[in-house]
Amino acid sequence: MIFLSSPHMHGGNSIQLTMFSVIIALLPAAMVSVYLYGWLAVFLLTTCIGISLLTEYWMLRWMGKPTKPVWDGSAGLTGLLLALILPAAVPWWMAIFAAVFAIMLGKQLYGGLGHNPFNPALAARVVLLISFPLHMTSWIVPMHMDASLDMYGFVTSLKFFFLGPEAVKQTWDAITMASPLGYLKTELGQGVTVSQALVNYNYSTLHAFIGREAGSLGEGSALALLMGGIWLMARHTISWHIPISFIGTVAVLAALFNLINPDAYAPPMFHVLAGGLILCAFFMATDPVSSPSSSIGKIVFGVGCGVLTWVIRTYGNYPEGAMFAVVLMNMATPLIDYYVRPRVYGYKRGKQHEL
Amino acid sequence: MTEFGIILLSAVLVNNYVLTKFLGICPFLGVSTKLETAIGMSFAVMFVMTLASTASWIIQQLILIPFDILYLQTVFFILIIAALVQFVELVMHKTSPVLYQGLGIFLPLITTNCAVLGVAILNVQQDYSFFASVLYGFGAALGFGLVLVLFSGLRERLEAAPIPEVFKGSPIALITAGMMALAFMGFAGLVKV
Amino acid sequence: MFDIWHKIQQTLHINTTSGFTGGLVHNNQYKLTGGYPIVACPMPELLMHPIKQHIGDPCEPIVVVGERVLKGQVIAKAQGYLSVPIHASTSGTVEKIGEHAIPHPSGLGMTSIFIKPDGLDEVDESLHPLPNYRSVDVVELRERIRHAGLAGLGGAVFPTFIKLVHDQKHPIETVVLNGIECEPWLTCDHQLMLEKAHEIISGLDIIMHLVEANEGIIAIEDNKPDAIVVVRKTLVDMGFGEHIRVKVLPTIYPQGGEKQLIQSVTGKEVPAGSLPLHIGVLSTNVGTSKAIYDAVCLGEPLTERVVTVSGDAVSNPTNMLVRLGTSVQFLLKQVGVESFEDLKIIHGGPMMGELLTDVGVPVVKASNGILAMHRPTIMRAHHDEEPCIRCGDCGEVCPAGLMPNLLAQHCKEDQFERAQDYNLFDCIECGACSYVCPSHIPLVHYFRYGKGQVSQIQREKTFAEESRQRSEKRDARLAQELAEKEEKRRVAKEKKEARAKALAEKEAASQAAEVAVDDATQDVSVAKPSLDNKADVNQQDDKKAEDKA
Amino acid sequence: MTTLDDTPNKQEIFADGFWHNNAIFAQLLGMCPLLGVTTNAENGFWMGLATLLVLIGSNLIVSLVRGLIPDEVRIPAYIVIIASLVTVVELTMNAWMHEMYLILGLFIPLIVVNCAILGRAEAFASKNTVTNSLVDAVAMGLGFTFALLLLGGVRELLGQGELFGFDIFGSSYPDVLLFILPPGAFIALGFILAGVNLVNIRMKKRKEALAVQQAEAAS
Amino acid sequence: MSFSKEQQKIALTLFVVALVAATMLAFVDKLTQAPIAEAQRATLHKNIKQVLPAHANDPIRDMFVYPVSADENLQVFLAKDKQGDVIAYAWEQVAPDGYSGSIRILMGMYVSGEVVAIRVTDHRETPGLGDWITKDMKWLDSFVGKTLANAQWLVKKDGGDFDQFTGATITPRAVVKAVHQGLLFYKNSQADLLKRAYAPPAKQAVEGGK
Amino acid sequence: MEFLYPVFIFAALALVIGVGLALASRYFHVEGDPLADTIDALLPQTQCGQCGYPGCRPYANAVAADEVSVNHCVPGGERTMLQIANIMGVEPKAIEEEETVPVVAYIREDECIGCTLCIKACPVDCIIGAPKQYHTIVTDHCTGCTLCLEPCPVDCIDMVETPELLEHWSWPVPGTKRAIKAETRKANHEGES
Ligand SMILES: Cc1cc2nc3c(=O)[nH]c(=O)nc-3n(C[C@H](O)[C@H](O)[C@H](O)COP(=O)(O)O)c2cc1C
Ligand SMILES: Cc1cc2nc3c(=O)[nH]c(=O)nc-3n(C[C@H](O)[C@H](O)[C@H](O)COP(=O)(O)O)c2cc1C
Ligand SMILES: Cc1cc2nc3c(=O)[nH]c(=O)nc-3n(C[C@H](O)[C@H](O)[C@H](O)COP(=O)(O)O)c2cc1C
Ligand SMILES: Cc1cc2nc3c(=O)[nH]c(=O)nc-3n(C[C@H](O)[C@H](O)[C@H](O)CO)c2cc1C
Ligand code: SF4
Ligand code: SF4
Ligand code: SF4
Ligand code: SF4
Ligand code: FES
Repeated sequence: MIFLSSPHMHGGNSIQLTMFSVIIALLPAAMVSVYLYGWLAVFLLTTCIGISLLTEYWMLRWMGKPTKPVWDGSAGLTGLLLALILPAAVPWWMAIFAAVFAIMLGKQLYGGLGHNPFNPALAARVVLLISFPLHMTSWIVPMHMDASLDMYGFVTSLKFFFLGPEAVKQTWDAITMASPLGYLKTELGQGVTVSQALVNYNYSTLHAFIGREAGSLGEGSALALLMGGIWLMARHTISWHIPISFIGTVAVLAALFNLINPDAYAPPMFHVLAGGLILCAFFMATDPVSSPSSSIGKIVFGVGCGVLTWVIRTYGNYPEGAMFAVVLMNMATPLIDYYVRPRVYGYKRGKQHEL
Repeated sequence: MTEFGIILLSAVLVNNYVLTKFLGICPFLGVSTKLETAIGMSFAVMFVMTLASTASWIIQQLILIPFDILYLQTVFFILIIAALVQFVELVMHKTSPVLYQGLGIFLPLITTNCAVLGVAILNVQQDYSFFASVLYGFGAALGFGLVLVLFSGLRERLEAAPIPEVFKGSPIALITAGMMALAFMGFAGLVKV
Repeated sequence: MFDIWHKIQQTLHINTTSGFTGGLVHNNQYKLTGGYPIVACPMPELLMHPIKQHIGDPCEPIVVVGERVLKGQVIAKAQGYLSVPIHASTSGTVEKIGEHAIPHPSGLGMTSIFIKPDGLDEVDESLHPLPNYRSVDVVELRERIRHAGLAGLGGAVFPTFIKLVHDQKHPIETVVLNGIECEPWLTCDHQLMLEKAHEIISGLDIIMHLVEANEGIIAIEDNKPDAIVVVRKTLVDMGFGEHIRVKVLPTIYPQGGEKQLIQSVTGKEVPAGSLPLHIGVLSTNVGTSKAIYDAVCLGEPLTERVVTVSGDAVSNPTNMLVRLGTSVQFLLKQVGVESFEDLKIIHGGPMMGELLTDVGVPVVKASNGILAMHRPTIMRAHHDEEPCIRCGDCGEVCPAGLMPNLLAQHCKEDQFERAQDYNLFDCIECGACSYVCPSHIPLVHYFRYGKGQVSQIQREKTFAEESRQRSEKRDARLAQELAEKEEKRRVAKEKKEARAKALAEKEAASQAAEVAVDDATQDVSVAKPSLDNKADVNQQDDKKAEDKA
Repeated sequence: MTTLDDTPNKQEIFADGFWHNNAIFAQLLGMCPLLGVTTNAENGFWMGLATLLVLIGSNLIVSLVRGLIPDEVRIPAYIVIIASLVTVVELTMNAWMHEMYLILGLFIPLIVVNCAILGRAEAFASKNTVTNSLVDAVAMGLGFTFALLLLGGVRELLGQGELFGFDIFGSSYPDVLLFILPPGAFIALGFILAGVNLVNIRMKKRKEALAVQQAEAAS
Repeated sequence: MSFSKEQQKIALTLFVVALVAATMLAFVDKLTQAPIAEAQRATLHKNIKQVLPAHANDPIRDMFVYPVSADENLQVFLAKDKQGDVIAYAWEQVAPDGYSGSIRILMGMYVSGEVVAIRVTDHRETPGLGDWITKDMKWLDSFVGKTLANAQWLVKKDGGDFDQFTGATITPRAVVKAVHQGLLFYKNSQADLLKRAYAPPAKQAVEGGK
Repeated sequence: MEFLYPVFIFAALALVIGVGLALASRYFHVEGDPLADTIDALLPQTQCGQCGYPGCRPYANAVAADEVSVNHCVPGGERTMLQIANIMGVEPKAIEEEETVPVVAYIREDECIGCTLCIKACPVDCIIGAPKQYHTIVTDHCTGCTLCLEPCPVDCIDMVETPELLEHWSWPVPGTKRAIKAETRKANHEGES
């Protein structure tokens, strides 16, 4: 018999429950990705999830730990999220590389669930972006945009996934296109105004909202993501602090600068809907392990992510700033936890001074 | 004014000494196991690096160039830095024990720190004005301090993690530093040169 | 999501009158015994009275083995200020005074007084009823409450009389009666309010009279609508409509925590390091209030209390009026629990109570519930600890505004200074954090461990400091002794010489001269030792070192 | 670890400097050039060589003048000695190996502050005989060069599929830029250090096993 | 102020060490001055040779400085044949609008206004995307022999003659634009350049030294 | 030899620096070592001498002077060792001896002959008694140093485990087995009686 302290009741929440809720919340987005990229999306999703689980299993075996945590859902979730933030164009070996990197370096070498300082999926994506910039900055044309592109059937997709564009008699340039954010960045560099560039791109806010623009697998549909995200908030799996402060900060900054110079700074709606902001804000920045744990810390984290996202998108080399912003803020998480604490009952805000 | 802003931004984030220029890695790895020490070290480095870039500018402009003895650059700089550090340490020890407690113990470490000599050499290579070079030294040190403090926060967290035996200690610290460098690549392009 | 402003207030921990920050909502289905009348527990074979049943100093037994005692007779008298006496809960003979297990997590025993009831239940009449309490002196009233052995029945068992003082510096404006009973399963206060509303309110009036407060609030959670109705009605019946009222609070655990309750009721926080009385509030449990009434108006000291006997292993749970000292085993037998295999018994509520290791322990003043639970039910809560995923749920429910996950981590790593920096000692151990943790981390256990270690370290430090002083004093004393010895030898020698000299100076020398010489040498000796002392200490140290080497 | 009291034999000093006390693997010193120049094995080799030369020179001179230099100016004096040696190497490389000089760039003058060199001067040469110091310098320098070569080789191999400029993995190998860029340097070194840990743990285990065997045999 | 012997020793030690060290360096410096200068020249020559046709002179010695504007000078290197006639120029052209900053391009130009070759000397483009401009020889060779007239100076995407790279258009666009500008500059100052090229070397040397 | 002139500039600078440092080392010289005080404050003050020094203060002095490693105080245990290692900035080392359960001395009074030898031995003066009378130990003050055992001519002093007090009980770390504790306690009880 061991010493057992109160409480002797438990609310019933568990890691597994949490993880599987998030997976369920991501299903709409995954379905939209299949709608946009057909079998290609299916291959990518299965590869990432499968390899993640396998890597988790092997790492646990190698370290001589029990292998039960493979089924707690966190590795599967990492794989799923990883697939959702990759462009549909990545070949099989890159997907495997990313999944192995995410689970091995991103998670298990740090001691497994709960100890990784960086978001594993995002870390893997950043590595891919740095290592293979070509594949990671060009996006496959979604199914509905170009009916002439025969890319999404089972066989062609399989060939493309394993053998590359030559195998399906396509050139890279013909099947890929720029994402709205990338396009806007290029055009702004050419001296084109924001509104003109958006017209040239044929950008539509509605399409971005329901998910018909090119981009990473899962970031297409704001609608699907919001559905999942709001459900998670309602279930209390994630709290509102990070998503709201993150998206809010980006929107406010964008609105402010758009007001000052509408030709050079994109409007807030564009910033929010185009690209992976919503995915990042609801599902990646909220990764409990790599974000601060107090509510107020979460707000600081969200605001930091927002500012960095906007700055990198606007001034930096990477039109997809949200991802870097989250990884950068991951670094600051321990410090936020240390310096930004909730006010303790009976104390004045700030330090240990009594009320 | 924007010029100075750009110098600072570039030195702190975009061309961070530790993560992109590989300078000052030894103290970065050595003094980052505890947050408090890291903060102390950061301040000490800030102090010395600003001093070093100031001194190197003066020597370069007043001695090395007029006498055309650029081949003595390294010896000149390092001697001045070593002497300055030691002098500061002595004075601090005597006059302000509190400050010495905080910063003094790091000072000898700093003499043999690439970042300090690096800032002196890179600084004069860039042909900055006096004020800009002081700012550059300060910015580089600020960048060093920033990543050092962030890194120590992360390492404190790693302390408690069940990391596999062979990766415990420096291997995982280096991998973490690699991840930080990855993240810092996100700042690329903020300052166009 | 929808009440954003409220959520923001909660996040930023802004003071609000609409309640305390954090907290969680329990499933109400556990309140099984609400509405069943209180039944009296029969007389057991043996009653055991541990000599300390309150916060503070233990009592001293004043009876001897074999002595006959009456119900309500003091059997152990208070020692020191922070202490209240203990009374026999029935008449009988003292059988034994010795160690016995008590409801305490350590499983350690305590000196207890065993009384064998004689079945007569003869009452000690020394404390006569005093229905007209306004007529007596306040000081006497307080002394009476102390004498009746009253300690808070809400769980903390703090000697009640200490709270009931009118302090000029901190006048009490509001007296809050704690009828929250936020623990699941427990309903003793609930039932008490239904049945003894009149006594409770009278007790409140006594308290208000004692501390000269003019506002009384009875706080009840909205999951006890019947109690709210009854108490309101009784208030009207008794004509207390003006300055005593019922305040209905939302059902959030731990609404019943003193500080949380005060914040919910008054909107004020008790500053860290202060007591409620510093902000002019006094709070006490409804049971305590009833006991005050009993002690003052009926002249009955605290010998019995209402205990919820329940749990999922109990087929017919009830609230029982139990004599203090009755064993838990006996109590559970009354509700049909005979075998304790595969059962776990909780003393108190499931959120803050303790698991018992021994069912022989007696019911004490602090026992508000005895829960017999199936083993699996309990062990589900004590699921294997998984790694913290830092979800922050624990911090969100913490009523004290702490960051339990980091706190526990630091305690786990024995970094107690860090833990204190994260306000370890502001944790009220309510258990809300452990309750919600998806990783089943025994957070409260870590805090208790941390707190224990900190006080142990503190104790060791004090002890070390004392030891050092003692050791230094000893060294000084030895040095002094050595010096004195030396001095004495020298003086003796000088004396001898002087004497010899004096002898040589013919016998004509008078005695007075000798005395003068003596005086002079003594003067010298006063000035010298300090120097010698030092040298001696050094020498001694050196010698010690050599010895060691 | 070698200490002052027991006169260490040359072999021990060498093993110590090359492996047990290796500047990179054990002391984590001299990291900047290690990470900065090792985009391929060749750069690593030359950098290592330059460091080796300076190390030999500084250990030699410092052990020669040991005892002559008062404590207060010990560090400035050593540093001046090291710095002038470095400048000699720098000027020489500039004159006769200009291309490598351009590639190694800033990191040549920074040899001065390579913590490993001053560290050796302080910790070893200033307390040991000339020959021992020389052995130590060679061992240390070789150990450092080895580390540079290793990291450079790993990065070149994984990054470009080449080694010393020769294609190893074939032309279909995609360049993994990660390993050529700064982050990869850290990560690759992390893995190398993990490997070193592994080797050390194995070695220790073997030694223990041996000791147990011997003990058993003896009994 | 009096010094104890100890302190005299402190100061003197440092003095002696510095004196010896600096003297040694002075000698080494003297020894290496000439080889270093030669090595630097050789390196520069190697670069320039890549963008110049076969020549009989030393393009670096024959370099002259051409003022483009009030505060901007251009170093122009010359290639001459055996007769001493100028056959080509080389200078550095800067493309300010690369993806992450300026790109420096060394371009060689026949007297006729035809590109000899171009090389990228410095850039900050993304590795793996924009940095093909240093590695893709086929692409670099596509500039050889181009004149203002015989090519459309745009990337193919914009309707011109030059390839872009997959996934990277901005970088080649910037390079093409810069080379085009170089050609335009040459067209405008052709005569001037020629005049300077044939000016007496003594005078140029003075100018070049500045 | 003209090229040697700049050499003198450098040497002159070195001389100036040398003089400066020499002066500084004289004027900013500091005495004393607050380190020993800090360490002393951490030691348990048992004065048992197990560290090989005559008491805690001498050990603190020795540690502060780097003469002895940090792991010799057995009563202080691991916690003290870690704290000292932290202050000294050295790697923690394992305590050489097993940590023992806390004990106090106990005199079997009927056997005590009242020789007062133990009184002289006790470093904290916690034994009371007059010559030729029973001596008693003030348990609350006994540090358990065992120094009184040896001088006793009739071996009437025992070391007994400090009794576990309810007031001093504290929660063990989660996962601690209860049964074992109860058993040992029982065993102790039996040993005592
Ligand atoms: C050492 C101590 C001294 C106290 N002194 C007073 C007091 O003077 N007046 C008072 O009203 N309450 C006093 N209290 C009582 C507390 O405010 C509180 O009512 C009691 O600890 C029970 O509350 P709880 O069960 O929420 O812990 C004291 C408590 C402690 C522990
Ligand atoms: C988390 C927590 C929950 C509590 N819940 C209750 C409760 O529901 N009812 C109650 O009377 N006391 C409760 N208490 C005890 C009160 O804090 C406080 O001790 C009591 O109201 C003081 O009254 P008393 O001195 O009459 O016991 C709780 C304490 C804590 C720490
Ligand atoms: C991280 C990143 C780095 C890039 N680097 C370059 C670059 O160095 N050169 C370049 O021309 N385009 C670069 N681009 C691509 C441009 O953003 C733009 O998409 C591209 O030039 C358009 O070319 P396309 O029409 O061939 O796709 C980069 C994009 C990203 C996201
Ligand atoms: C709300 C939520 C969000 C998550 N987001 C991520 C994520 O962005 N990337 C990831 O690798 N894992 C994510 N996870 C899974 C899990 O936290 C992750 O595997 C741990 O970081 C591994 O230690 C998430 C889990 C939850 C509950
Ligand atoms: S609730 Fe549990 S898992 Fe979540 S942060 Fe708190 S301790 Fe960690
Ligand atoms: S037990 Fe302590 S830390 Fe946990 S919720 Fe309650 S007050 Fe907060
Ligand atoms: S071993 Fe520890 S307790 Fe004993 S004398 Fe030495 S320092 Fe003091
Ligand atoms: S009584 Fe004995 S064991 Fe206790 S402190 Fe004194 S000498 Fe030490
Ligand atoms: S080599 Fe040590 S800091 Fe650079």
